[in-house]
Amino acid sequence: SSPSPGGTDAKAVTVYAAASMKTTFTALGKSFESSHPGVTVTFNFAGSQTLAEQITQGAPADAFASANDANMKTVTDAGLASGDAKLYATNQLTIAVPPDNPAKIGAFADLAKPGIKLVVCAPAVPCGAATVKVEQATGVTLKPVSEEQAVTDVLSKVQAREADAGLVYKTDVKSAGDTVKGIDFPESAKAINNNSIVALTKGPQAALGQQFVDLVLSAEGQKVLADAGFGKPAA
Amino acid sequence: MSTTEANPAPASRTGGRADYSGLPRWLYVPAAAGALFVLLPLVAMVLRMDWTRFGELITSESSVAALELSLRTSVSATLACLVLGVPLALALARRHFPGRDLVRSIVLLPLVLPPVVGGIALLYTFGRRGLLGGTLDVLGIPVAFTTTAVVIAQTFVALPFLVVSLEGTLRTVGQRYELVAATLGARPSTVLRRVTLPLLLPGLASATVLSFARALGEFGATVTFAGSLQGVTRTLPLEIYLQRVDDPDAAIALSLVLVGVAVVVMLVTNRISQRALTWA
Amino acid sequence: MSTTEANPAPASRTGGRADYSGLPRWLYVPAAAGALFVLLPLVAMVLRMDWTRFGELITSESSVAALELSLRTSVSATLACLVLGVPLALALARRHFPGRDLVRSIVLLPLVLPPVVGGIALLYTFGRRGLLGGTLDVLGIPVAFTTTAVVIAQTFVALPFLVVSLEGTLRTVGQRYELVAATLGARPSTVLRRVTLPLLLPGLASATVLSFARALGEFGATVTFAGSLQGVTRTLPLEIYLQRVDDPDAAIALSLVLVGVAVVVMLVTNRISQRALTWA
Amino acid sequence: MGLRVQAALAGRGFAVELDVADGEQVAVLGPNGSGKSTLLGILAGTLRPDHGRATLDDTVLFDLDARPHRWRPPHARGVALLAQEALLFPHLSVLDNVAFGPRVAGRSRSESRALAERWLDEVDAIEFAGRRPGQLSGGQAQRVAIARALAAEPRLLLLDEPMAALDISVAPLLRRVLRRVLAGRTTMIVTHDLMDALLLSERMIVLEQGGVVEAGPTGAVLQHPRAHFTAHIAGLNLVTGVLDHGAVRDPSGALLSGVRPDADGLAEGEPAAAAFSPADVSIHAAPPGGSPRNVWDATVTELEPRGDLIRVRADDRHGHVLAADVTPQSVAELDLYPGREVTCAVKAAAVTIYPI
Amino acid sequence: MGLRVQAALAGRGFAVELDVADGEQVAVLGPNGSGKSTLLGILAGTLRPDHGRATLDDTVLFDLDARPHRWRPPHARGVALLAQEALLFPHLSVLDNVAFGPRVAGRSRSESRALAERWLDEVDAIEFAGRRPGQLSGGQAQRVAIARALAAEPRLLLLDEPMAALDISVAPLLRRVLRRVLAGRTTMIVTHDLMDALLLSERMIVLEQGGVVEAGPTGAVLQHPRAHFTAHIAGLNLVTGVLDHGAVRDPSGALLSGVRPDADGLAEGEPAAAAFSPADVSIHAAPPGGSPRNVWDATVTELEPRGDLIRVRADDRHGHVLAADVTPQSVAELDLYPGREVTCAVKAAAVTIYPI
Ligand SMILES: Nc1ncnc2c1ncn2[C@@H]1O[C@H](COP(=O)(O)OP(=O)(O)OP(=O)(O)O)[C@@H](O)[C@H]1O
Ligand SMILES: Nc1ncnc2c1ncn2[C@@H]1O[C@H](COP(=O)(O)OP(=O)(O)OP(=O)(O)O)[C@@H](O)[C@H]1O
Ligand SMILES: [Mg+2]
Ligand SMILES: [Mg+2]
Repeated sequence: SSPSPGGTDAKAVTVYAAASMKTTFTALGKSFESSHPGVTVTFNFAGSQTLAEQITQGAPADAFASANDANMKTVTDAGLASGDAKLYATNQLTIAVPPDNPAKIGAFADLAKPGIKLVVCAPAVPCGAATVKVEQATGVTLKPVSEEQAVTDVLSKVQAREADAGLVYKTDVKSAGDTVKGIDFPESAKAINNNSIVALTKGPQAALGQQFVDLVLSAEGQKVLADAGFGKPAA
Repeated sequence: MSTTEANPAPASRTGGRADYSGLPRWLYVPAAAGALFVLLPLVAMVLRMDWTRFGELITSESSVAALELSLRTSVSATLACLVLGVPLALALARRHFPGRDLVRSIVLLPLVLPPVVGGIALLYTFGRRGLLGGTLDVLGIPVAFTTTAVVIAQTFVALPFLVVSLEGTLRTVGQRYELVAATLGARPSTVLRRVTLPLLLPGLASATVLSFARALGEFGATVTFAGSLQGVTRTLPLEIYLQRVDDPDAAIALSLVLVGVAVVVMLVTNRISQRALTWA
Repeated sequence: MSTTEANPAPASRTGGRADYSGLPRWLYVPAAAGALFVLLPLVAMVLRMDWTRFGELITSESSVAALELSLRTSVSATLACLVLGVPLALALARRHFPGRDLVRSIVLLPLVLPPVVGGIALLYTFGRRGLLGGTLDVLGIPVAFTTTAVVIAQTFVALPFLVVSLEGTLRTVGQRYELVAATLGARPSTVLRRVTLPLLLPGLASATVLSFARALGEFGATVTFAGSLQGVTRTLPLEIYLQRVDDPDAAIALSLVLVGVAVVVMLVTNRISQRALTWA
Repeated sequence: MGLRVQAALAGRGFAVELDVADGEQVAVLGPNGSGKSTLLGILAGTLRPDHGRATLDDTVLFDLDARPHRWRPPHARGVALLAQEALLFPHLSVLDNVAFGPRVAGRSRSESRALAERWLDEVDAIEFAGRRPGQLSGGQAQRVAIARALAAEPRLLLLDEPMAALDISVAPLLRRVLRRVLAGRTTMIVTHDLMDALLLSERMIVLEQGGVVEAGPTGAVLQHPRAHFTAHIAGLNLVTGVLDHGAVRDPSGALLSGVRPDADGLAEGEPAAAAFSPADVSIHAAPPGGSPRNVWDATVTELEPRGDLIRVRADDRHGHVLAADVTPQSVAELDLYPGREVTCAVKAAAVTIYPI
Repeated sequence: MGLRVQAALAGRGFAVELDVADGEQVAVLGPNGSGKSTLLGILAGTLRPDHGRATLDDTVLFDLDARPHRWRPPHARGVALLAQEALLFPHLSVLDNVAFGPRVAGRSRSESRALAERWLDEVDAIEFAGRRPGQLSGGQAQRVAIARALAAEPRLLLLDEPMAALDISVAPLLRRVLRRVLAGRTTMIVTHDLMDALLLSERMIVLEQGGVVEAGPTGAVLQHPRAHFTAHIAGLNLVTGVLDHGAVRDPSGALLSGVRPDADGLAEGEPAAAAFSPADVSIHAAPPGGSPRNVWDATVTELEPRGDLIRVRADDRHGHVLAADVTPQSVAELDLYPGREVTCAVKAAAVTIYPI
């Protein structure tokens, strides 16, 4: 079996990216392939935590896009990154409700109303950490019925109408199409989530990895991200 | 004058076979490789563990809550498996009905279904908008996000284990003793209670352990169907998954606890079922 | 003059028992409940499916790649399970060695270990920094994050299924035919090939299906240990997990494909093992 | 009262009608596959005939000719079936095995155990009360199984070859026990063994190919068998044909002289049977001189041990197979082996002729 | 040449030493648990004795007295073991079962099948060649198992009660087959049956409690048994004691008159045995007048069928158990039942006295 995933003679670049980047990075990957003939881009989409763990265990990745700072720090601290990580997108929490909004949620404070089935992320995972920050900033104490392991678990519970509301990222709502409705709330600005990316030194195609990072940071990349609902990182 | 009687005690007719194993020697190479293949990852985990923190890690509030919840739900799920699975195995082993093979295949499906998909399917069934959700809601039995949901998810994935191994045992035991009991005047329920179930005991013990183990380790269906809230739905595997983010050591410590519980349960059952086997 | 011979054909000695099932009628209630409990979620999934899009969904490039990868890896893992598990089951069933109960318990552990933890343990073992990682690296065999890793993860979780069900069958079959073959001059390897394995066939078939099914459905250990790269490590369950949020329909469609593959394999094997059983 | 059955099961070519009086022991004999176990299965309720009707005392066991059908399940029939294997419940002690019947009939635990002890005592097995069935020898287990069946107080006891699986050395003991405990109990005993029929039954039924071919008091049936199977069981050679000048002429034309101990009204040309014991047949290397009136040339086909004697089977030219019992010494002296040509003889005084 | 064994297995109280000449058939008899199967297991290599040595022709099967031990595994011994159950491989056709031995010995498929056909023909089973073992009756399967064992061309063939599981009706056929195919083959046959010993073996060995108690030409051993077990098998009553005025006086003081057909040099006071057949014992309700010299009062303990006769066992006051064979008619006439007091008699002319 070939050590470089994706093909035998053609060059392949492997990007480890947070699951939330699935749509945008897949699109950027297509574009990268057309501008680099003979190169294929392979993505490993998973939770940032899993990815960081895999990279520090020696996974053959050329670039790493993390959905939070902590996991990026794990990788850079391990001396696996070429240079500093670059912020390339931010993300903000929003309230996801079923399209007909059965619990009539209008604002963040409504989430604390009794009888509302609210699901959030567990504090241990990035979206959960952001949720805690918002709670602290607003002084609203949420009583979730579940603290999910991943933001996708929150979203899928709202999609299944099992929960009346969930706290997820804006981009999640956007990519979920019309299966859920997003209700933005101003307090979400208190907990901006930073997405950073870096090329890795130990990867088999480190140079191509850097080029992919560049693509993400380029105007084209930023447009795709903005279209998906990501925010621009503060300079 | 006397004629010697042949000894009436029916001795073993073919003698011992203690001195013949019949296995070619090269066979032990893959056998040992197989055992090592499973053992090494466990050893690796033990080696990675920071034992000085072990006690502290496994006694944290969230860990204890998760362990306690896991034991409680796994026992309940195992009971549910027994209540549903023993009759199912009996029907599959003892009745010939059309479509029996299909029913058996369907009962085995949770084995192949990725647990997350199983969780989705359970949501579609017992969730608020699910097939039965309306009915359950009207009856005032909320399922999603409750401990009940955890038990349902665990039962769903563990049931096939019980049914499969029990059906095999039932076919081996056969029906002769049940017939005898009936002609002695025992009605079917009595036969079940006083003959079938006692005779099934050794097989039942190991089948129960298999399903308990599977319930104890269940993750995907639980997280999808039941959610994850400390003390309510966050079982040990879910806690391990979460801890892994902050504190990999804690995750490993808890995994070792899980492994320990499982090993103890298996060894005890082994003992029990071997004792019971002496009268088989 | 003639004296009638008693008919020498050894007829069945106790006659048929077709007309006695011995199951109390109330038993069918929990049995049906058990079957429904497993069946309903599958029905719910089928009902939720948007069948107009089914063909399109399961033929998308990523779906096809995932299905193809899943079949390839599951078959490889099943072969690995056979190579390691059959000798292991033979050794456990036929040799008495100290610590046999412990070995058996350890081999069963992947059943109870949440797959994600299993994945971590595998990383600790076969990862580049793992117990064997260095050795493997020097040998130029990268394991983690390759298709090999998927096979390893699947083998790890599927092996216990094979060993457990095979050991039971071996004990049932017994050793008598092997002894006969030996006195007819067959050396141990020949006995294994020409007597033990053929006699084991029905049990082997169902044990193989169990482990194939488990490998096919494997998710947690794969995602942790092997990653999720399209065409390389992203098996069908991983693809389903990824699709689940963006396109729930696609996830369900793929799950149904998985279920379909499993049902077909099980029905076919049932047929095979029942045919083989006619000579048991 | 007693048992009255009439049942047919087409799938096994079985159609039988018979009665058993209250308290009577009936032996059921017949070749393999003749339907003996089928009959017992139908009575016990483990097998369902196509049609027919059976009553035990005033209870209807089944009535498939009635509309709607009546079918009493096995546990409600009061019929206990004891098969060749003892099948003691392995998870219960011997005492609890025997107490099983009384317990499921609703008696208290202590009452059931007292009853069980009484029955164990009855079959000389009280000393095993505390053992597990696995710790008993075959004969002991079979005695306990009898006690268990009797403790259930069946109104009809069915024994299917209760002695077949036993070592020859324990059979006599079990036979003694059965003789004692069966007295006065309605019982059907399937057996291949003349001895069981003689010692344990008052009447005897012979089945062949799913039907009753002979029935009557055991002694009478054995003395004057009508069917070849019965003659075989009784250890007799049998020739059936018609009376011809005081001898029996069989379809091949062979003539057998004999005596008619009963001064019966048998007339020339009427159906008659001639029976004689293999012990009365002598074998000679050359035709014997002297008294024997019945002499055949035949070829030895088989030698088979019968107790301490050897049963020689010889085939004459007319397709008759003749059985003769000789000592091992004679076998050696005459150098008997399959294929040897010999002359067989039986005195007319040893042949009994009777009407059939 | 031939087989020479000397082996001990303390765990089973087994210690035996014996020889079998090349091409000789030896019958091994003995009560249950006397070590017959143990002996065969040790020879086949499925059981390992504590010490001892065995050679077959010029091959050492094992030598546990040598340093280092020598132990030839079962498959390399050229010893085939045929047990009570046929144990045909269920996944192979009858033909392939028989071809198994030649195949594993390295012969080609076609050669093996040709051999198998020859052997199937030899045992009259060629017509079953294409069947599966499950489609055979017990007797047919046992014949195929014999063909399979012989096709492996064993230098030593061990048969462990080859007829025990068979219907009485097929045993003679199988015995005929065995007699034919065993001729000239080194064979040990474990049996409980006098008939097998008589017809199939030249020599006979009797084991009791793990040791050889009797060995010699079959006829001689049966005529003048030394052990009670042998007498029992031979169907004889045996009294052992010392010669006292031409009669045998046993330890209880009872005196038995008889004849000494061999003009042996047996002197007064020397160990002697008196043997007589149960057929020569007559039973009377009252002491008979006339010739019989040996008369005992005894109590009937058991009735047991022996072929068409009934063996009556009776216990005299000195703890002797006497066997007598009588007809069912006599049983009825004398009203024999366990517990009945009777008088037994045997003519001195029927009692043989010989030295032991
Ligand atoms: N389960 C069955 N299905 C169909 N036919 C059967 C079945 N069992 C027995 N038979 C047939 O029914 C007939 C009667 O069988 P049954 O067992 O009653 O004979 P039996 O007299 O008890 O014989 P045996 O002396 O061998 O015990 C036989 O022809 C037999 O082949
Ligand atoms: N597996 C065993 N372990 C220990 N002792 C055994 C075993 N099998 C048999 N024995 C004992 O060894 C002795 C000899 O047994 P063996 O089976 O050789 O007797 P046998 O002469 O073949 O008897 P049978 O006529 O019942 O077949 C007996 O005392 C028996 O109890
Ligand atoms: Mg029968
Ligand atoms: Mg034996």
